[in-house]
Amino acid sequence: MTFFAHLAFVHQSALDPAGEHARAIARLWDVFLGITTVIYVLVMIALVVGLLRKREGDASRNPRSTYVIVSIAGGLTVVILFGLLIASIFTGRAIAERPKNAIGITLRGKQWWWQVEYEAAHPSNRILSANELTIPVGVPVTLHLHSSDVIHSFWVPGLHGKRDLIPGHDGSITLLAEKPGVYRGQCAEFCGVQHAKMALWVNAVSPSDYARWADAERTPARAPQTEAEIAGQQVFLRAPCPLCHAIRGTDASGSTAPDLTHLATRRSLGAGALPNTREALGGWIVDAQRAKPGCQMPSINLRPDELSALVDYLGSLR
Amino acid sequence: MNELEERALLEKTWANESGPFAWFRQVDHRSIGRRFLFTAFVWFACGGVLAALMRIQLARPNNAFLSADRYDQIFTLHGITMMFLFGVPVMEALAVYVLPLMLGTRALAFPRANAYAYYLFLFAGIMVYTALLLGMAPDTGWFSYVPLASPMFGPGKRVDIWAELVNFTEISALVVAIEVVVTILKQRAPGMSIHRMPLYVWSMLVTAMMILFAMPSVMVASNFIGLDRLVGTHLFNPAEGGDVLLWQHLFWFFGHPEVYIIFIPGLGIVSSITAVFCRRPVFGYTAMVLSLVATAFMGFGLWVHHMFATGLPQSGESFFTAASMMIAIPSGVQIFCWIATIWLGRPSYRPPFLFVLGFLAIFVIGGLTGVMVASVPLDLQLHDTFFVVAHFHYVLIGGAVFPLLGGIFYWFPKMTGRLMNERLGHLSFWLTFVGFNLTFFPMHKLGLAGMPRRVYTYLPETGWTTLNVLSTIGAGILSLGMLVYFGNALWSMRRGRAAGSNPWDADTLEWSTSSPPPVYNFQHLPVVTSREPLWHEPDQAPIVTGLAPDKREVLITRVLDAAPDHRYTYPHPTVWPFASAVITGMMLVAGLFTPWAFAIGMALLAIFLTGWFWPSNPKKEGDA
Amino acid sequence: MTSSDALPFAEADEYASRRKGLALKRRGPCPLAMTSSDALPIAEADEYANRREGLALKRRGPCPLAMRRVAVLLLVFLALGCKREQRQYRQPPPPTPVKDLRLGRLSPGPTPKIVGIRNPYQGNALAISEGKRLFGAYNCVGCHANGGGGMGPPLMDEKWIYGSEPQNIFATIVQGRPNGMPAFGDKIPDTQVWQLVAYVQSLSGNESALATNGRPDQMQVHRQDQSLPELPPRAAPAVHP
Amino acid sequence: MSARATIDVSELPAHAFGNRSIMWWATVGVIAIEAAVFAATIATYFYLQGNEKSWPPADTPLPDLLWPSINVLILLVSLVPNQIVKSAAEHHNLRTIRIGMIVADLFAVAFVVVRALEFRHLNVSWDSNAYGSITWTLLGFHTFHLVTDLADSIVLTVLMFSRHAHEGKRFVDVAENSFYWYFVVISWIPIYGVLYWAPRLL
Repeated sequence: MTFFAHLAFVHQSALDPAGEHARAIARLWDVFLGITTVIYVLVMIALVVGLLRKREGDASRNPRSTYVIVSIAGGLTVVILFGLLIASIFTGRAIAERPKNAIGITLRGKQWWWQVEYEAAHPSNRILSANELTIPVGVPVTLHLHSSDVIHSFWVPGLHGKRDLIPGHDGSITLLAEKPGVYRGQCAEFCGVQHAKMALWVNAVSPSDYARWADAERTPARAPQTEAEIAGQQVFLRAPCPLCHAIRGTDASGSTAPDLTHLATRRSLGAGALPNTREALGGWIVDAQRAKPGCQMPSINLRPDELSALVDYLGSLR
Repeated sequence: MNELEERALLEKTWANESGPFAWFRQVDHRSIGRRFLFTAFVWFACGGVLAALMRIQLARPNNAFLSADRYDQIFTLHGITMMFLFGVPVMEALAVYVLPLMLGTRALAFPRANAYAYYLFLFAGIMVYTALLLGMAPDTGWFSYVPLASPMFGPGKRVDIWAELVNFTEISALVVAIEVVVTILKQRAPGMSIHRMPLYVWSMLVTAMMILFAMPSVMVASNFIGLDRLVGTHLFNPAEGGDVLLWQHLFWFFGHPEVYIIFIPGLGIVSSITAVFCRRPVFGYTAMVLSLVATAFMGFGLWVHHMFATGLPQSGESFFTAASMMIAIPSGVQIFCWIATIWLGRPSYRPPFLFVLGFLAIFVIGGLTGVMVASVPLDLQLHDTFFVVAHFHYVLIGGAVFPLLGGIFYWFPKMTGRLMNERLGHLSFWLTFVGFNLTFFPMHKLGLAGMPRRVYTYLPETGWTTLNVLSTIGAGILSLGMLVYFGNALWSMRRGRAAGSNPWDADTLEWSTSSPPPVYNFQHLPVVTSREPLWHEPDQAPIVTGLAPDKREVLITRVLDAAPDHRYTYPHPTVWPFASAVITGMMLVAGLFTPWAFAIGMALLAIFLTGWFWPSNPKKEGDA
Repeated sequence: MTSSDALPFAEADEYASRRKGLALKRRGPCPLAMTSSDALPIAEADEYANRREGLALKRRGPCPLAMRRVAVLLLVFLALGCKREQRQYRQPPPPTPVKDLRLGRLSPGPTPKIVGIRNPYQGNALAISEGKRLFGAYNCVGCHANGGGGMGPPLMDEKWIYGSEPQNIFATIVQGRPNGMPAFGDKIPDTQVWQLVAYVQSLSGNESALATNGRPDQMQVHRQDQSLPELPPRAAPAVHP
Repeated sequence: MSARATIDVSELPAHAFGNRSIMWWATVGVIAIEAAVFAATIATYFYLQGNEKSWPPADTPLPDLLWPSINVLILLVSLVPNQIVKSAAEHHNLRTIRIGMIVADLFAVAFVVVRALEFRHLNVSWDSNAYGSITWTLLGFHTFHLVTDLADSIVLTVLMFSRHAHEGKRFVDVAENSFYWYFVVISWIPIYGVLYWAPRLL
């Protein structure tokens, strides 16, 4: 059984590009790798031959031919490096372009999770989520990157290179997914004790699916149905939860922790610390510090029946 | 006065006096140099153990061997150790021992300052490893980026310890750098004009110069962070006009030259060994020297390539890409020259030369991956991943540690009078070589597969497990190789085969005196008439007479042509350097807690330094 | 695999049994949870027990190791250092005073001192900075400003209506007080309340300045928030080489 | 052995001045380090200035010009006794050295006193904003290197009144000390410009 039952594998490789930018970089990589490999092989051959060749004459002489060869080698180095430089600069230009009609998403790095906010003219159309981005295939998406605590770095290798989220220096990065899929990324700048567990996912879906998803996300939370769920909602509102978490459609409106309105649709808890399963959720609530020591989710004291009701309720938030 | 009387008198003049506290009074470059080397290798071993712990932790996903907090302290301290407590100091330490012998002089310039530098370096390591044992070691990485290191996000004293450690080690490194520069420029044997200096000497000159200009930058940075944390300045507080990227500029303006500071001496060692074991001078002396100097200059022009992911203007990025790639040219030229030397020479496969061959095989890879990370687009993918970890270990272990191991093997007989065991030498070489590549080559792939640096654990689904296991196995082999090497050294110190004054039939002056050298290095300073003095009838070479044997007198020569200029008398052993170092250490440690420590500490230090510089008595006075 | 997969339920399960001895009734028990859980309870239990006795801070971490190694002088650092630098992320809720706590009169004046309970985070740097974060996150700032006071009383001075002892502050936060101080009893977990207590104490200088963090990465706040409250604004900063 | 050619150095002097002496080279090394420190700090100053719309930031008054300007004068004048001491040292003229050094030290003391007033008239605290921080830090660094040199000079002055004063290398020390003072002066001019004129002109 894999960590994410509904995920065949984790796609997090720079060598298997699924986005326009990542593809450009991968192409450049092939060029560099090819050329440098050839150079290395040649140098090593020269070295080995130099070691094994038959000797004749006085060891301390400096024949003209050697000067010529060494100078040629030096010259070639310059030429090759220049070629690589040009290739690099062109690729750099290509991946730096910023399209106008891009979908705008604000991504805030926090210790240690990602706050996602889809920009929209009308506030009610904003979508607030955490640790997961859903984007349409073939449409450029521009992420506006902010950090309010320490430096983080956004990196989804399958789609693009890194971009740091630096307090006081807002940046942005544009993604363009070329094929549908789920692309994992994680924070790439050391940001404290849980730097290792600060993952995020990009779901690239067809534009129609994207529209459907967006509509679903905009709706407030699904009202509790079964009495367990109703009880669970009571627990949620009575327990410490609302102080930090929000569930649209209820009184819970905390803003310092992930918005839980559609919690059940997400892949993971604690930015990749745990799978979003019933068991994990229970454990996460009562002892988050075990799965992610140092994270800002406290351990909540709940009676077992409370816990189970709460888990039922949260599990119903699709 | 005949030869024997003169020797006896010199013996008496330069001898380290005995007695309970004599150890703290010694100032001669051989004993300080040996301690320096030994201490540096002790910290190296500690750093190695930390590395092993990290490899164990990463050997399997979701491993609970180390807690996140502990892992952060360990990877931070591993970096700090290798950069501040081993990389730079060990190269300076070797120079402290070898340079005066290679230059044909009786002492290193400013011997007392040298002792002071050593004790500071010693205290630095003790402080930071004590902190680790107390569970309060720095945990923000050796680069200690703000705001993670700022007072708000770095509670406790951990980052302050980092800042003081930087002060300790950089003061020490700067002092030694000045001694090295002065010794090289003013104390060369008569006739060793600037174009006859051995390449190792050139590399140390270049290194010392780089230290003088690079290290102040990090000291400024560390004191800035100290002020922010201790007295509430806002230099790095974005909300009050401070700037967090400022830190990265200051740090990398030091941090990048630091890499060259660490491996340029290695290049010098490689040149020495290559020449001796290929039985011919290194091909293209002038090209080699110019490459070293060019590397030093370019080294200051590419710090920004550590910051590509922060998003800089296109033009700036292109410039720093170009600069970063161009620095591959001088390195390339040197590689070609060594290969040419091997090609033309008569290689003999003894352990020091094997380590040089290992250096060539590894360092070239490091250089080529360096060209990759110099490219902005590639760097956006590779930056802060295990690919970079692999890259700089290929550069630093390949470029500095392998030559160093070769160099220790090479100069060991000069230091101890005994040769290291060659069979064990071969064994240790193959173990370290195989172990190294098995440890670090997979990391290239790991980085491309998306594994970031500085993570204390990872998920099984990421598919990184196999490569990590390989790497951990490699680390085991590498450690084994190191054990064999240092075991060999310790064993040979007592039981090794006795070495004559010149066991390798080498060309430079240190091999013209006995092994180990007498306390006065040379009874008669040699006079140099060629680049390889010992390869051209050394017995006919003229010698220097007339240095007073009853004073610690050295010959000062002119900068360019090394013509004798005047005589200078160095001071006798004293405890002041040690005492001053203790005061400095107490000041810096107290400075963790209150800024006033520096006011009081400086006052105390002034008193001690006065005691240091005050001439002991008119007959044997002098200061350093 | 995976252990991480299994742990949570086991955790929840055994956590529950800890508190009430009740077992959380498990829907469709996942086998993996079973397998990996059996090892846990024992280890967990005695670790928990140790923590109960408040030994955790001393027992865990490298301190005993250090004791053996470092010289006498360093033992001083050890005492300070370890306490201050402890990063005990999985503190169980320490014994709560509230249950057995009754304040005589909720009016100004001397308050009965609650005995036998100490703040497990006294002098701990991480706890204080966490408390600082929570002070903002839970909007204590709203009424108390940054300790300067507003709607609510200032916290930086020495005047404490309901007692300045850590346990009194704890009680004040948990039970609430007349004229606006809400009861956060079941809103804020005890661990975090203690962290807030540690921070609030640091505001009035009742915490070691060495353990409190310096200026925040925010707009200037009052001086007391800095590590050197007594430093006169015009005195020269000690600058070292 | 006797067959070998020899170079007899017993006739060479036991000390030398200027770039012939190792003390001079060491001093140059120290100067290089401190120059690098000041360069990094000044670069920081302008980097931070680049982040602000106005410099000094809104409602932060400018630093007063009076005292620092006086200090510039003090330093420039102090070059006279300094140069006298230097040449006196090179001519082994002990009497002039002793008088000259006392005068030079007095100048340095005056400078430090005025420096205290300077700090009082920066009109900003180091912890009020980044501008205040970097201003205090830059001035602090310069004060530090000034005070250390002052202490050094005083010790040397006392030494020149002791029985050790007559040894040749003492004169070299004096000469190098004066040489270093030139750097103290030269480094102050740009820092003065940065701290007091950059906020006004730039």
